[in-house]
Amino acid sequence: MNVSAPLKASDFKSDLKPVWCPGCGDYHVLLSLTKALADLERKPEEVAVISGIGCSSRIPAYLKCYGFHGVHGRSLPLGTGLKVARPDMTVIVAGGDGDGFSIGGNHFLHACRRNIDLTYIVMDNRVYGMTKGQPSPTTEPDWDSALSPGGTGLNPFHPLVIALASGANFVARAFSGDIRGTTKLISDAVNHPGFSFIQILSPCVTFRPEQKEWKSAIHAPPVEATDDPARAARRIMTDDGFNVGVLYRGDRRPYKIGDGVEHKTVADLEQEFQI
Amino acid sequence: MNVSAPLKASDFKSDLKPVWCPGCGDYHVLLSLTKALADLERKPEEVAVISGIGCSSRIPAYLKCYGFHGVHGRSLPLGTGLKVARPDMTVIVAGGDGDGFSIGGNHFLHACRRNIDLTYIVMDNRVYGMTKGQPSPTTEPDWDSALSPGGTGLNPFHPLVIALASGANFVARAFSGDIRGTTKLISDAVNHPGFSFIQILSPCVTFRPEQKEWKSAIHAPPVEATDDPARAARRIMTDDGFNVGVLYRGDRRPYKIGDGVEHKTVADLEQEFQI
Amino acid sequence: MSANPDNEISSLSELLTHAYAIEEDAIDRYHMLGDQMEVHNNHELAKLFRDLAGHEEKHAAEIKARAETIGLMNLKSSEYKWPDTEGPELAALDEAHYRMTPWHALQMALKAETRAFEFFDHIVNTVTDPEIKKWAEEFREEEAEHVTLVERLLEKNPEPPAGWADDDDPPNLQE
Amino acid sequence: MSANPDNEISSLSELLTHAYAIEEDAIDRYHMLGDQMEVHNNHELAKLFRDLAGHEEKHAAEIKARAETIGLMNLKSSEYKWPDTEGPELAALDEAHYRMTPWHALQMALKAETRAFEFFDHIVNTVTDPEIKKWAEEFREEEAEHVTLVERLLEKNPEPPAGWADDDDPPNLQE
Repeated sequence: MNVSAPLKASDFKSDLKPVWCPGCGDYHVLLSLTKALADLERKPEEVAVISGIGCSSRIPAYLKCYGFHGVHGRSLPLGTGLKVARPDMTVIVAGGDGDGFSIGGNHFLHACRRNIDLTYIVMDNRVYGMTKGQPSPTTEPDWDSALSPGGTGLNPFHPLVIALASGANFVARAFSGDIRGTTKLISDAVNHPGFSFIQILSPCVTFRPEQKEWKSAIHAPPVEATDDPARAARRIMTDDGFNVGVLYRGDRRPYKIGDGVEHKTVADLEQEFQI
Repeated sequence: MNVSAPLKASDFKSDLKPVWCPGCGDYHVLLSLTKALADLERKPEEVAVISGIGCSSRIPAYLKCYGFHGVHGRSLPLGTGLKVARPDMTVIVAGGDGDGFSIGGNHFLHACRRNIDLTYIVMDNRVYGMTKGQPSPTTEPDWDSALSPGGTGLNPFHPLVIALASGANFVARAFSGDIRGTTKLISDAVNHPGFSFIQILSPCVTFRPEQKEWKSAIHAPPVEATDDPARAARRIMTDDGFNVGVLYRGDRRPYKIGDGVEHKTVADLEQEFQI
Repeated sequence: MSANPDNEISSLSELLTHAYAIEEDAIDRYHMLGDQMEVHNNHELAKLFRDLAGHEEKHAAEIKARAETIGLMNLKSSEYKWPDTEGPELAALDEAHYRMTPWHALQMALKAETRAFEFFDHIVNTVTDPEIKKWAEEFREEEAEHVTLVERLLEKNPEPPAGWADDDDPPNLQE
Repeated sequence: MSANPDNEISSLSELLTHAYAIEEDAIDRYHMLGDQMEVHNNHELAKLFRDLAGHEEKHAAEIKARAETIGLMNLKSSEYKWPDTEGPELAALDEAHYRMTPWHALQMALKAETRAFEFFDHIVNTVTDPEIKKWAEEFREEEAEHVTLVERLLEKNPEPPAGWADDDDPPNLQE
């Protein structure tokens, strides 16, 4: 018997019962994430999952590892700070499209630009679920609901291309229901140096029940992942939004923690104050 | 004699003396903007120039038209609100790379996404000039200065591609010293429907004197502007950063002011409250 | 997204590892569904999912006992040789609903057990090693028994009439 | 970026419109530079730029008087037929410096007047209409006089020694 040695996915699940709606794609993401952590052979004390506010941002509570359920839109600064302070830890930042692309949009841009070695997972259901169905930055312009009669008329934007244009070093799209694929993408993202971004299409069965159909729309990308961000951007801007896999794997210089920090003696410091 | 009828560029200049450093690229932008307004045959009372904080954001004070010198990074929400309230006005939002891409980054994303009919001009000198030379989101990673010894090590990002990925409908790069070209680009941007974004390379002679060399680096784009955002994004991500002209001219649906607003009678409203 | 249909199971240990993983995943999922039903005050369903999980736990213990001498392998998710994108016996979480009835839960279980049966059936029909084939036949037989069990339960829990999901205060009400 | 060297001036009104625009732009720029020097307490230079502007203002008035019967055209920026990217008589604003000396200002003026001379010279040498040619010759002569005037001023304002821009408390000090 050698089953005792490595941790299993279930070892990363806390005893808290999720309050997500039954059928929610986020349950799949929770499973994929625990499987990825087991595959990565991390110990719970080596991992921190940081989130903001929203349904998907509850995920740290359901995991057995370090976690921080932060304030709205500010998960990336928290994750960045933690990674800089504790570069030995595996830092995963997770949340939804409202949290990450709306109030958190600027942190998203600049976290990509800084290219710190962490993984950002956005569970994108194109709606604010927790607050009862407001349109988000990825909502279709004609999505009609009581809170957006006739649709907002606003174009959704391309988070994956924004990530590329801002400097992310690994860009992938996943579908929550594809647990095996998502597990692999999370593992690959964590292993890739620098800032990794995964947009996980994760249906909201309550406010967007039509998203159950995503299951039959997804497909593998027609080509291998590129290391050319310009090509990746062009491909993503012309794809159908449902190709699932690694779309860009770059070699952009990650932020080297400790860069620019000189370790000085008291004598060095005194010299700086000489006139 | 028929010189009296149309307004001249100088009619759009206020009597305030700019406090910019002599040699600053922003003087050129001021000239180009006044020339464009004359070319567009606007009257001062039909135009509003809205800014944030920074050297370049002082520009409304130097113009004779409506102006608002707002708070840091918030020029686009101001401009958006004004345009929605007064769609008859020509709204030009102006500022620098620090104001627009750093603290204002999220407004930039979402203003592009909303695609309201206004023109956003960023005078990009890759430095915070007013506060004495901090690196900005477009500063080169190895720019060495007393405030960033050895450089920040952070990658600059691609504002033009971020604009494209977010939904801007007109994207151009200009060089401040090319007054004729910049004047034409501003006119074209104002005339194009939806959100127009012009990144004007505008040297900071005080903190980045090496930018005087931009004058000899700029050149026309090798090809005509495209109406395909994916192609435009790929081109911009692979160009040398110095091709000056219109890079994308789209036909994305601009936000239709009044969309979703139903003009209801009191009886209609009463009906909504019936149980 | 990736399927490895030609990736043949090549040892008894690997077969047992797959059989055990099927049970473990099923246990995790049934408990996840049980948790969901408890949170949403659907206690009848919660009990049903706990019972299904208990059933799989017994089965898992049997496999572990059988593996005593042969040993189980430590596989990463991507190293399993599932014919489809998922482990075959997984209840489809996306079909869960807070007002689901026993009939729905049993339909999910039936689908999962049938897929598990088909997984071992595929091995029986394709594997060359006679011993692996023999053990796969045993697992297939057990899964067939599970299918029968669930079918019997379904006789006692018929499909609910339309409107089973009706809710006077639905969670998706936007006000 | 666009240059229209082959775009020939085709009427007296168009020639006068260009001549007038050259003066107007020069006036705006010299006043802009004068403002800059006042703001930066370089009063000697401020006066010099105001004098240069005054000179151009006189010249502009003369052109306007000449245009009394012929009339000036209302051209958009892009409709002018400049040989280069800019109007020819524009002082190069990017060469300004808060500690610049009269020599620097006169160098800027010299360059601008020379470019204006070259603009009319080009028309004299390429235009076919004899009357436009004659008027262009007159403007060329005036610009030649301006060049001579600036050169004479330069004799009285020699190049400053190196270190003219030195500042004990420079604006670019980062602390």
